[in-house]
Order: sequence, then C-alpha cells, then structure tokens
Amino acid sequence: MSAPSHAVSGHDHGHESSKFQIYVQIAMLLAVITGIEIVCVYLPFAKWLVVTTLVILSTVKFMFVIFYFMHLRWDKLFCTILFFIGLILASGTMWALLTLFSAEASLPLPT
Amino acid sequence: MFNSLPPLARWGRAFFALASITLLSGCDFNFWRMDGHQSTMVVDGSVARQQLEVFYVTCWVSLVVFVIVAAVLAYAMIKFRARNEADEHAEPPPQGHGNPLIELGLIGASVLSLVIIAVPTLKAIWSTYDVPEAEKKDAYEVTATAYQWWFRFEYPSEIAAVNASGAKAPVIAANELVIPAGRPIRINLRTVDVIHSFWVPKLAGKVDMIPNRANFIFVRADKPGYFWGQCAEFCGDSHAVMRFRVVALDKKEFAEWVEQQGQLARNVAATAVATTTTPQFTALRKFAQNEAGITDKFEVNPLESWRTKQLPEKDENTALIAKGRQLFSAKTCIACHSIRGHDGAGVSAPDLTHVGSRTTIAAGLLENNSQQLRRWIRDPGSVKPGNKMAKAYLENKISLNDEEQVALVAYLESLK
Amino acid sequence: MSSHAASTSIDHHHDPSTSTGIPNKKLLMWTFLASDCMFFAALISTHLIYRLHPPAGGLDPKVVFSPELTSFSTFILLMSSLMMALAVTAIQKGNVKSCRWSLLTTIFFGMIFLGCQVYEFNHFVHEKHMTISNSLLGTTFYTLTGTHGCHVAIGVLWLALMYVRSFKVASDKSWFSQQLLHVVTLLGALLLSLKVTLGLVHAIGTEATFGAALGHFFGAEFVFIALMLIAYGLLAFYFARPRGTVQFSEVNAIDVESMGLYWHFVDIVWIVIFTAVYLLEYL
Amino acid sequence: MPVLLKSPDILNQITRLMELAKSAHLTQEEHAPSQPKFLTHPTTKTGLMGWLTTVDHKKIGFLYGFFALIFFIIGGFEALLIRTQLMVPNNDLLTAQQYNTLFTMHGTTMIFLAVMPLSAAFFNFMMPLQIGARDVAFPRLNAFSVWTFVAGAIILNIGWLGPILERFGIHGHNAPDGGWYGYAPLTSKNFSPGHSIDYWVMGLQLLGVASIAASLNFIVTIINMRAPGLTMMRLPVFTWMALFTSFLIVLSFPFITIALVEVMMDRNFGTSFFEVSGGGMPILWQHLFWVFGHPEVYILILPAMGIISEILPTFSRKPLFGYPIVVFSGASIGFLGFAVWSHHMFTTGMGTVATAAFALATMCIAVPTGVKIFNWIGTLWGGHITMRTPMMFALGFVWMFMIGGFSGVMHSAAPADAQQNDSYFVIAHFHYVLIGGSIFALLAGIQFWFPLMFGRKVSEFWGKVSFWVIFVGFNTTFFPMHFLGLNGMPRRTFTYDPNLGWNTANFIATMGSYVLGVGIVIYFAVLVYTYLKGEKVKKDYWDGRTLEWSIESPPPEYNFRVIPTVHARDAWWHEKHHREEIAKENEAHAKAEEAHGGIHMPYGSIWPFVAAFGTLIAAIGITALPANPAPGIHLKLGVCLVGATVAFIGIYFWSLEGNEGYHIHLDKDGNIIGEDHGSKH
Ligand code: HEA
Ligand code: HEA
Ligand code: HEC
Ligand code: CUA
Ligand SMILES: [Cu+2]
Repeated sequence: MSAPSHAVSGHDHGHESSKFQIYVQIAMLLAVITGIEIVCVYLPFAKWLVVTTLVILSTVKFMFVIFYFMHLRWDKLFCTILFFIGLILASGTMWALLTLFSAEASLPLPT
Repeated sequence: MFNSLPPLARWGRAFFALASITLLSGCDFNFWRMDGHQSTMVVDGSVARQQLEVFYVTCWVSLVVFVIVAAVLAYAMIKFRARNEADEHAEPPPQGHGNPLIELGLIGASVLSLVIIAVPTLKAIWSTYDVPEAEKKDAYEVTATAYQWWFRFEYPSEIAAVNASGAKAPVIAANELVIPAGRPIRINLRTVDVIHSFWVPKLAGKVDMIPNRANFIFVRADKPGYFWGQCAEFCGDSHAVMRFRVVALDKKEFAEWVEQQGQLARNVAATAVATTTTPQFTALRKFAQNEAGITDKFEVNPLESWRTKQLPEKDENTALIAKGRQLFSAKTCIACHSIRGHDGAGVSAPDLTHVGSRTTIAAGLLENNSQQLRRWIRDPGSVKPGNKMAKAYLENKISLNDEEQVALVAYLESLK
Repeated sequence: MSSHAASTSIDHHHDPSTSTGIPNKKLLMWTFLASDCMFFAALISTHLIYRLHPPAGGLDPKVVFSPELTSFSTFILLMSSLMMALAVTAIQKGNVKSCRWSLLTTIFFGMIFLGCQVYEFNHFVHEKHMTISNSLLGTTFYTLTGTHGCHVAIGVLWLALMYVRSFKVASDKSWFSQQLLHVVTLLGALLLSLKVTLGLVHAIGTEATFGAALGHFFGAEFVFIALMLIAYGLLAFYFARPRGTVQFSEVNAIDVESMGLYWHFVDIVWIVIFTAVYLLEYL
Repeated sequence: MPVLLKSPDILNQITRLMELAKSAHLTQEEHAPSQPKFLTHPTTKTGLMGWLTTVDHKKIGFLYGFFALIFFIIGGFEALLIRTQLMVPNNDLLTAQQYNTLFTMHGTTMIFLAVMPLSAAFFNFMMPLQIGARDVAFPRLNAFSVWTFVAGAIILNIGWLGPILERFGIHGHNAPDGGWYGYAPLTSKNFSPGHSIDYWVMGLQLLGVASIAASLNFIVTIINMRAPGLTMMRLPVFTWMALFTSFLIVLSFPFITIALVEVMMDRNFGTSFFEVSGGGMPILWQHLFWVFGHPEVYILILPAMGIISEILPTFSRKPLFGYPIVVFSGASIGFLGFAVWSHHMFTTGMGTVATAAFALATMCIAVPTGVKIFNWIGTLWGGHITMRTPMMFALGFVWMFMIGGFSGVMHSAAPADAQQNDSYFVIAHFHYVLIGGSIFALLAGIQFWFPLMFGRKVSEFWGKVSFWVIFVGFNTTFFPMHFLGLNGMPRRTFTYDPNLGWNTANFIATMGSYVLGVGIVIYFAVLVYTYLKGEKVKKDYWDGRTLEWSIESPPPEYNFRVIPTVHARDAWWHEKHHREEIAKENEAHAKAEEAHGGIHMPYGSIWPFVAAFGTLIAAIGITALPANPAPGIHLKLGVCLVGATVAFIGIYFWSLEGNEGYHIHLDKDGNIIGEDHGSKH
C-alpha cells in the first residue's frame, strides 16, 4: 500500500492509463462475485457454510472497492488506517450488539 | 470507617451547625450512621450482604491506593514548591522526561489492585444473579408488575377464588409485597408502560423492569421484617413518589396471610340504610403540598403496625360502609379497581380487595389511615402529580363531597 | 492550501502544502467515511437485532423481497462506481470532456438505482402491504435502506452540481445565472426521467399487452415526456455548447476525487446491505 | 466606481481611479468571472457582521467560549434550583414536572452546551496556535459548526417559552423532561405527548451535526497543518487530546444520531423501534445511547486532561513526565471507552457473562487513567512549583478527579453497582469527575490562557480566593452525596420523606452548592473585571513551553508573523533556549514568505451562518409546529422545506464563493503594512 506513484512524477501518467483496465476488470469481478453470491443462497449447503461464504465474498468485494476504486492502494497508508479505525470499531460494536441481544437474558418477552 | 471524616466533610458539619437550628426541626443524625430505612450499608438480605461485601472490597482497595497516591502527591506539592521569589526565578530544574521502569511498576501495581477488586466482583456477579441451583426447589416465585406509578404483585403459586361464582386465579396484591423470610425469592419483573426499577436496598440491589424483557431478581430476607422499597428508574412525573414496601414473615404467619388474601372481600352487613344516619367523622385537615404521609408512631415498629392492620377496625360504622360500597360503583371506581367478591373488575389500578390490610396506600407514599385515605381519594393529583386516577377524576368528572369521602374511606378500611 | 498553480505537474497522491502530504479534502472525506461507518453500524445493528428477534406474527421478508430487482440495482450501483472511478482518472489527467461523460453516466446509474428503490418501496407498500408503521420489518427496513437511499440522492445531487460546475467559463459575466439554470434543468430532466420511467413500468405492469401499455403510457405521461425531451435538448445543445476555456481542470481533481470517495462508500454500504439485509433472508 | 467621479478632489481621484481600473483589469484577467453581488467576500471585521461572517479560529473560539459560559451559568442556576428544592424534605418549591424539567435541562445543558463547547473553544483558540498554524483546515466549516451549535442550543431551550405560550392558549410546549439520557419508551408520544421531547431530540441532533463537523475539521487540522518539524510525537499534549476527543466525537455521535432519528420516527411516523406494541425493544435505546454515552464522558474529560498536561509542566518548569505514555494512555482511554458502555446498564438484567465482561473492561480503564495521574505527579516531582491560580485549579483537578475516578471504579464492580446505580452515589461520582475534573480543568485553562487571549492578567489574590471558595463549596456539595447514595437516596426525585436519614446530608449539600455558586460568581466577576480593567501584560506571561506563548497577547489575526520551525517537543521552551539560531531561521522564512506574496488569509463568509440558520428553521418546523389540526402538517412540512432550502442555498453559495483569500504584508514587528485583495488563493 505504499505509494509507488511517487517515483512517477510529472506528466508521466504511465501507470494511470493502465488504471482504466484495472477498473474495468475489477468491476467485472465485482459483478461476477455478486452473481456467485446470489447463486450461493440457493445452494443446498449447511447454513453456516453459506453464511460464511457470503460474508467472505462481500468482504472481498468491499476490499476491492476501497483499495482500488477508492485508491487506498495508491494512497498514503494513513488513509487506510484512518478508515479502518472507523470500520473496525463499527464492526466490533455491531458484533457486540448482536451478541448481547442473542444472550438468553436479552430475549424479548414471549407473546 | 465513616466516622473518620475527611476534613472537608467537617466543613460541611460546620455549615450544618450554623443553620440547622432554624431550619431543621425533626433532623436526625444518621447521616454518618448510614442506617436509614433504605440503607445499603446496614442490610437484612443475603444478596444485599454479598453486594455490600463487594462494595467494601472496592472501597478499601480504593482507599488504600488513594492514600498512597495522595501522600506522594501531597509530598511532591509541598517538597518541590517554590517558596519565594528567588525560588521562582531560579534556573529551571533538570528537564527530565520520564522513567519507564517506574511507569511499568505503577501500571503493574494498578493491575494488581484491580485484580483484587475483580475476583470478588466476578464471584458475586454469579452468586447474586439467580437463586442458587441447590435451592431452586425451595424458591418462592412472585411476579411484580410496574405501572406508572405503582406496583402490582401476583402470587402464581397461590390460586384462589376471584368471584362469588368460584372462578380461580392467582392471588393479587398491590404496593406491599409480602414474602416468606429465609426462603430464596425469585421475583419476575414486568412493566406495562415505561421502564421502572425494583429496589429494596436492604434486601438486594435493583433490577430494572423493562418493557418486552423478562427480567427477574433474586432476594432473600434474613428474618421477618418490614422493608422500604423505591422505584429506581426515572419513569415520569411521579417517579419520586413511586415507592413500595416489602414485608417478610415467618413461615406460619406467611401462610396465614396467603390464606387471608385468598378470601373474597370482607362483607360487612349493613345494620341500617346509610341515608338515615348522620355519619360521625373528623374533619379532613389540610395537607401541604408534598407533605409526608407517614407518622412517627408508625415508624416505631412498622412490622407491628402491619400486624395490627390485618385485623378489622374496632368500631366500624356499618351503615357508612354500606354507603361506601354503593358509592364505589356509583363513582365509577370499579372501572379501574377490582374488589374480588364485591363489584368491580378493573385491572388498570391496584386491586383493593384487601386494601384495608395494607400499611400504606398510593404505592408506599401515604400511611393507610382514614386521614390519608381521604387525602388520597379527595384529590389524588395533589399527592401524585400526573397520576392516572386523578386523570380519571377529570375525565369522568368525579367529585366527592365530604360525606361521600368519609363513606368511601370507611368502606375501604373495612376491606381487610 | 493548493497555492501551487496548475502550470506545474500535480501529483494526485501528494500535496506538499500539508504535513502528511494527503490533501485536506481527502483527509476530511476519509475521516467522515470512518464516521459514516458508525452511522450504518447503528442502523444495520438495529435491523439485524430485530431480524434475529422478530415479533410474533410479523411479516416474512422472503415473501416481501424480490431478489431480481435487488440484484439488478446492486449491479447498477457497482457499475456507477466504475464510472465514478473513471471520472476521477479522467480529471486527474486533465481530460474534462471524458470526466463529464463519466460523471453523467454515474448520475444516470445513480438515478436508475434510486428509481429501483422508489419502485421497490412502492411495490412493497402497495402490493406486499409492508409499510413503515405496520410492521417492525417495515420500520427497520425502510429506515435502513431509506437512509442509504438518501446518501445516494445526496451523491446524485453532488455529482450533478459538479457536472454543472465543469462548465464554468472564465470570461462569462453571467456565469452565476447560467449555472443556476443549468442545475435546475439538469435536476428537472433527471426527475422527469424518473417519473416517466416509473410511469412506463407502471403501465407495463397494469396493461395486458405491450401495445396497450405503450398507449396508456403515452396518454398519461405526454406532458412529462415532452418536458423531459425539452430539458434534455437544452442540456445537450444549449448548456453544453462550447463557450470558451472552462475553469475546471486537474486542479479540481481533488474535488472530484473526494466526491468519488463518498460515492464509492455508498456503494460498499450497499454491498453490506445487499448481503446482510437481502441475501441472508433467503437461506 | 463612477461614484468616485463626483468627488471634489478631482485630480487625486482620477489618478486613483486609473490605478483602480488597472488593478481591476488585472484581476479581471486573472480570475475573471465577476462574482454576483451576494457572492463578494465580506471584509468587515467588527460589529455584528464581523462576528456573523468571521472565519477566524480565534474569534470562533471566543464565540464558543462566550456561549458555553452563558450556558454554564444557566445550567448552574438550574442546579441551584434543584438543590434548593432538595434542601429540606417534602419541599414544595417546585412541582414534580418543573423539577424533572430542571434536572433534564441541567444535565443536558452542562454536558452539551457548557463543557463540550468550552472544550471546543479551547480547541479552536489554542490548538492552531500550538501547532503553528494560521487557521484551521476549513475555516468556513468551522463557522458553520459554531452557528449550528447555537441553533441546537436554541432548539433545546426554546421549550422554556412554554408557559408564555400557555397564556395564549397554546399547550404542550415545555422544556425537555425525559432525563439527559431519555430512556425509551418514556420518550414516546404515548408517555410524552407534548413537544418537549421533540425539542430534546432535534436539539441534540443539531448539536451532533455541529460537533461532528467541528471535529472533522480539528482532525484534519491537527494531522495536516502542523508547522514544519512538528512531528506527531512533538505535539503538545493538549493538541493530542484535542485529536483524540475529535475522534471520539466523530465515532460516537453517529450512534446517538441514529438513535434519535429512530425516536423521532417513532414519535412522528408510527414506526415501532421502541414501541412494545409493535414488537420493539426499549432496551435497544439504552444500548444505542450508551454506545455514544460512555465515549461522551471521555469526550468531556480528555480535553481537561490535555489542559492539565499543559499547566503542570509550565508551573513546575519541567517537561511532562513520560510524554509518550501519557499520549498513549489517552489513546487507550479513548479506545477502551468504546468497549464499556454497558456498565451503565448493570441493572438491566444482561445476564452474568455480559455483566462480567463489561465490569472487567471498565476496570481496565482505571489503568491508563492511573498512568496519567502518576505522570502528573512525576511532572511535579523535582520541579519548581509556582502556585499560581491556574496551578491551583490544576492541582485541585488531580485531587478531585482521583476521588471521582475511584468512585467510578466502585461502580465498575457490578454487584456493588446494583445498589449504587441511580442513587446519589452516581451523582457524586460523576460530579467529581465532571466538576472536579472537567470544570476545574476548564477553569484552570481559562485562568492559564487569559493573559494570552486578552493580554491582561487576572489578580492572583482574587483568583485564589475564587479557587478556595469553589473548592470548599464543591466538596461540601458533593462529598455528602456519596453517603446519601449509600444510604439509599435515589436520584431524579423531586421530594423525599424526612424519615429516611437524608435530611442532614441534603441540607449540607445545598449549603455547599450556594458556596459553590458564590465561588463561581467571584470567579467570573474577576474575569469580567480583568477583561475590562485588568493589568496589561506582555507576551509569554507564564514563561510557557508551547508555541502559543511565542506570539503577542492578544494574538494578531494572522497568528504567526513567521510560521515557526519546530525542533523539539516543547517548541517555545526550546526556542527560548536557542534564541539566536532560531531567530535567524525565522528571518529567512519571513523573507521567503514575503517573496511568495505575503501571508494568506481566508475571507470571511456569511454563508455558513445562513446554512446554520436554515437548519434552525427546519428544526423549528419539525419540533414546535403541531401536526394537528388539519392544515398543521402542511405548515410543518412547509417550514421544514423552507429551512432545508435556506440551508441548501447557504451551502451552495458557500461552495460557489470559492476558497480564495487575501494577503497581508507585515513589517518586522508584526504590524500590518498592507493588504492585497487582488490575488487568488
Ligand atoms: C468526565 C466524565 C467521567 C469520567 C472520566 C468517568 C470515569 C469513570 N467512570 Fe463514570 N460516569 C460519568 C462520567 C464520567 N465517568 C457520568 C456522567 C455517569 C452517569 C451517567 C448517568 O447515569 O447520568 C457515570 C457513570 C458511571 C457508571 C455507571 C453507574 C451507574 O449508573 O450505575 C460507571 C460504572 O462502572 C462508571 C465508571 C467509571 C470508571 C471506572 C471511570 C474511570 O475512567 C475512572 C478511572 C480513574 C481512576 C481510577 C482514578 C485514578 C487512577 C489511579 C490513581 C490508578 C490506580 C487506581 C486503581 C488501581 C483503582 N461511571
Ligand atoms: C458538566 C456537567 C455538570 C456540572 C458542571 C454540574 C454542576 C452541578 N450539578 Fe449536576 N448534573 C449533571 C452534570 C453536571 N452538573 C448531569 C449530567 C446530571 C444528571 C441529569 C439527569 O439525571 O438527567 C446532573 C444532576 C444533578 C443533580 C441530581 C438531580 C437529580 O437526580 O434529581 C444534582 C443535585 O444536587 C446536581 C447538582 C449540581 C450542582 C450543585 C452543580 C454545581 O456545580 C453548579 C455550579 C454552578 C453554579 C452554581 C453557577 C453559578 C451561577 C450563578 C450563581 C448564577 C445564579 C444566579 C442566581 C442565584 C440568581 N446535578
Ligand atoms: C384510572 C382509573 C381509576 C379510577 C376511576 C379510580 N382509581 Fe383509584 N387508583 C387508580 C390508580 C392508577 C391507582 C394507583 C395510584 C398510584 O399509587 O400511583 C389508584 C389507587 C387507589 C388507591 C390506593 C391503592 C393502594 O393500594 O395504593 C385507593 C384507595 C383508590 N385508588 C381508591 C379509589 C376510589 C375510592 C375511586 C373512586 C372514587 C377510585 N380509586 C377511582 C386508578 C383509578
Ligand atoms: Cu417507576 Cu420510577
Ligand atoms: Cu460510562
């Protein structure tokens, strides 16, 4: 994630024009993964397996978008850290909340 | 330990001495003794005791750490203080930046002190949470339901007739929870409106009553006694006056009480038709806003006061009672209250079947005597702002004249 | 900041006037996105908690949701992200024209996504009888996806403003009124398109044959179609006519890039929502 | 320009005119499109317009401070009313309703309208000075923050007009009365039918927007606008704490924003997030609130710790002991702060495991906090401690905060907390950390930086008198509350019976609060006097260590004649001990800067104010207007729409305005010898 672009200075946008290719490829990849996800749901596998697969696949999509489309790969590491502080805290809090509410003591009153 | 006052609290005393003479007439000094009716320091229940023990651990650890740190701080403040002009303008001291070893040592020491606190904390979290497995069989179950601003207590294991035709349902009481002493009690905590909290400091710490949530609390009273409780979660206008009582009885007395509560409401035969008798009653004295509803006499031995309440009043005016019973329907009280065996099947208000046998009314706020009963039914809103009964008075245009008040009071008092 | 002129080269990953070399606007955007993560964490948690503990007798999302439409709009949003990324590269190279086209496409895809959402909400309310207030599922679902939709809408608005901004001509005294009209026309065209498309979809849904649907559609939407065409005409031939050197160049790359970050973020939130809210329900 | 021709002194005018035309022509070419009239930059620096359009971080800081202190007095007045009601049992000074309103507004005001903005005031004023910057990264965003804060404060307090509206037959308006953490479902339409909760919801919502916007700005400023050589590990600790606080705000406020949105939807659109009848779980509100709420209390204390970490070294004439560890512990406090929220919910029946986990996590926080205390003592150790007023308050902080921290640790033992929760023990705990902590530190900060901000010095004698009165009053008020709590007195009660053993302690507490009030009055009276008549002082009054002391007091609008180059941690202290080299360096830099066209200053702008004003209108539409009877809802929506439009116009014009500024030129002593408005950037 260090910035190779520093070496390439000025109007030499050599690596930039190849970005077009990368972007299109990634977009295709994202579309394909989305397709796989949709298929996954209907596969007759164990629930935990499908859920894990879905979570992993979405994470992959997520990472591709932030590292390529959002240039984290080419930007200063600091941007990545900054965003991941929020991301990790957000996922952590979400996880904690879901866990708390799954505890027996927290079940809503049966109706 | 609280006898050794910090110097600042002594200042407080000085203030107190200055002004108390004029302002405080009935003041007592258990500020330092910490043994009020709702004290968490002088307790009568096993759960509260465990919680108190944890508190003492935290308190002592904190105190020790505080004394050490404070001593060093005080020493530094005195020792390194610039004493005069020359000192202040002297060459600055060496510009040292820190000492990792000291830092690590102190971190280690802090962690250690925290471990001392953590261990009993963890133990008590498990032991105070629920009735211990071994005693589950013996545990007694009650359901407490909070309403704005009173409590309803239901005894699922005590089934009794609810009307003359013999339909059965669990025994229901309000605002005074009677439990067997010595036994573990598991109280289901429910609420019908907002969040409330069930707190009887001498028996156990609080647990909240939260809508759509099946909370419960475990308490055990060491011995028979009379305990003060209080709703401990802000629940609207009259949260402050949402109180209740717990009465713990020995086995035999508890059984008697259950037996009596299972009865339908007491019938007092009218000897004459009420309209012809002129009732004798003392005038209602004026009550100040927020005036206390509990007398000192009651305080002396509340459990004894409770016992007296179980027996019928001495000279009952039967005519008056009969008229009160009529009025209870006529004034639409029955829409909200129920009196098993008499009229009324309302469920949105305290069950009044045995209201006469309770020591307090209006959720522990007022002592249950004729003056306070009258004060309540005359204008419930002035006692408990925003209260549903006052709202009903407005909506149904209920107003009671002196005579009616007295009749109703007589009737209510007869319900033992 | 940005005191260095455009004449020298611009390194888009390094801004020498800041301590870290990251341009201020980019840093601002990344920090905001970190914060936005927490917004969506709160919303998604609310939704999932109530999905894990649904009230008895609540709606079954399997019956309500339609995976085809959602998959389609997911795809659309992914593509809009691609176009956005291309817009950023274009302007970084100083290619204003290409940047404009990419922006327009992004706007277009964004509008399709919004259209799908409007259609979906409409469908859920009228056909599936799930409203925001009649069920907990509706409550959390509409709030979560609605908030996401608001993000998309704000993004579209921002894109539209940026697009118009790229026409600001240096020597034009009336640039302000021009720009205002341009914005209004663009937004008008977009809203009219949305209206017309939904009208078409509605017509197809209600009429039996395609011919009847078209007839119904033209009958009902005639005025809107006409207005829409006028708006597009104005956009293409009046506002976009060449008028001199524009004040929009590589220097503005950072503005487009920050906007892009926002847009991509909206996309990744949707990636999460798509999985957590829709797909998991079909297990 | 034609106007000029009418002027009598023709010759003179014509030459000027020609010059003007020339320069106008020049600028025309450079960045041609002439701005429409309303987009021209305001240049007034004085009067009302000067304040409304200011983007100067110091003036904005001053605005924050001014409003915060007003609200502190208001919140304090509310507290005094609370204390007066509780002075004796069964007091009837206030009705239950009034009392509930008072403690709600007291808590909300103190936290959101007094302590937070006061911290923001120091962040604004001092942080850029400490990092050697001439402004924050986004000056207009900064102005937007302060005005949105004011809008939020207005919404929150507008309910006080209720009794007046009542006279005109308009009912249901009241100041918020649901407690500062407004637990659902008490805040639902069902149980709070009037408008009071709406005011609370929208007020907090606007304050959230303001806080997040301001914090984003601070984060970017601290990370990106540091003077050359000022690496992160050389940052003054106060700036570090500003950074952490801003992160906490940015990361925790979203949770309350969403929670408030959900309440608002429940109240207005029939959703059932917290409606039991629709399957909602009110407990969810508590989680969402405290995920925000606990970080919030660290938002209140971290700036205070930063201030203390500046004052102690200055008055011990020694650097902060263990700087890296202090910084790191600040970060861990902030981070751990997100993992302990449920310690406010020990009594909600979370089950054993969750309770234990949160109890342990909470205890962990005592470690990094302890580290700070130890390092402060280490800083004093071996120093030359000069006991000036700021130092008195700072030391008072260390003592009092410690006591508050220890009662916090007592809370963290969940079984003990089952007794303490919602009792006066909690009240004692958090007033020790909030007043003994935050307020003491902020009062110390005011004393400390007053000479810098206004160029006048506060009388030592009166400063110390105010300290002692406040200190004694504070302890007399809140120490007895520990006993009250342990003796079973519940909080949020407007009355109590005389038979519970609480009379004495309550009476003492009330007397103490009066003493505290007198102390606060003395404190501010002295400040006002000093502001008007105090003795003038030269720069660097306290022999300071960080960069803010390197400039004149009061600071000039451009802050630094030359952007300083930093070589060591306590940059100004270092500079004072290496005068010659640094003076040379600075001269070189000054020349370079002048060659680049002088000092860049941003123009003022009215648009942030307009945008904030729009949010105010919209919020009034949402909160104050009734939905019924019939045309009501349209009026309501209409007003909201108008507000949103105004806000949008504000933001749109603000973006069109562009971020150009002007340049000023200085002579050697920092006097402005010229301004040029011609050039861009
Ligand atoms: C400035 C704000 C602030 C700060 C800094 C703190 C700091 C802490 N707080 Fe406090 N707290 C509040 C503001 C604050 N709190 C408020 C406003 C409430 C009530 C909200 C409401 O209900 O309205 C509250 C309530 C509250 C509760 C809930 C009580 C209840 O309602 O039942 C708890 C429970 O754990 C708690 C714990 C702590 C702890 C462990 C710390 C720790 O961070 C303290 C750490 C500090 C020290 C421990 C002292 C110094 C350390 C040493 C000298 C090292 C050695 C020490 C040891 C080894 C013990 N706080
Ligand atoms: C930073 C936050 C902060 C600060 C500084 C304070 C300051 C004070 N607070 Fe508190 N307080 C809270 C935050 C704060 N508070 C919170 C969050 C709650 C919980 C609310 C809730 O439960 O929802 C609370 C609740 C609370 C209660 C409990 C109410 C209840 O539960 O029933 C009490 C009771 O004594 C109290 C007292 C005080 C006092 C005496 C001060 C004093 O320090 C105030 C000192 C200041 C002054 C005295 C101002 C001086 C001004 C004047 C003297 C001008 C006056 C003019 C005239 C007299 C005409 N506060
Ligand atoms: C809303 C319908 C309503 C009506 C009608 C009503 N009450 Fe009540 N009543 C209540 C509620 C609610 C309470 C509990 C109030 C509290 O303590 O907060 C109560 C409490 C009482 C109590 C105290 C009970 C206790 O154990 O604390 C008595 C006695 C009483 N009511 C008598 C009456 C009489 C007599 C009438 C008719 C004149 C009446 N009520 C009409 C709702 C009603
Ligand atoms: Cu019920 Cu407080
Ligand atoms: Cu906390």
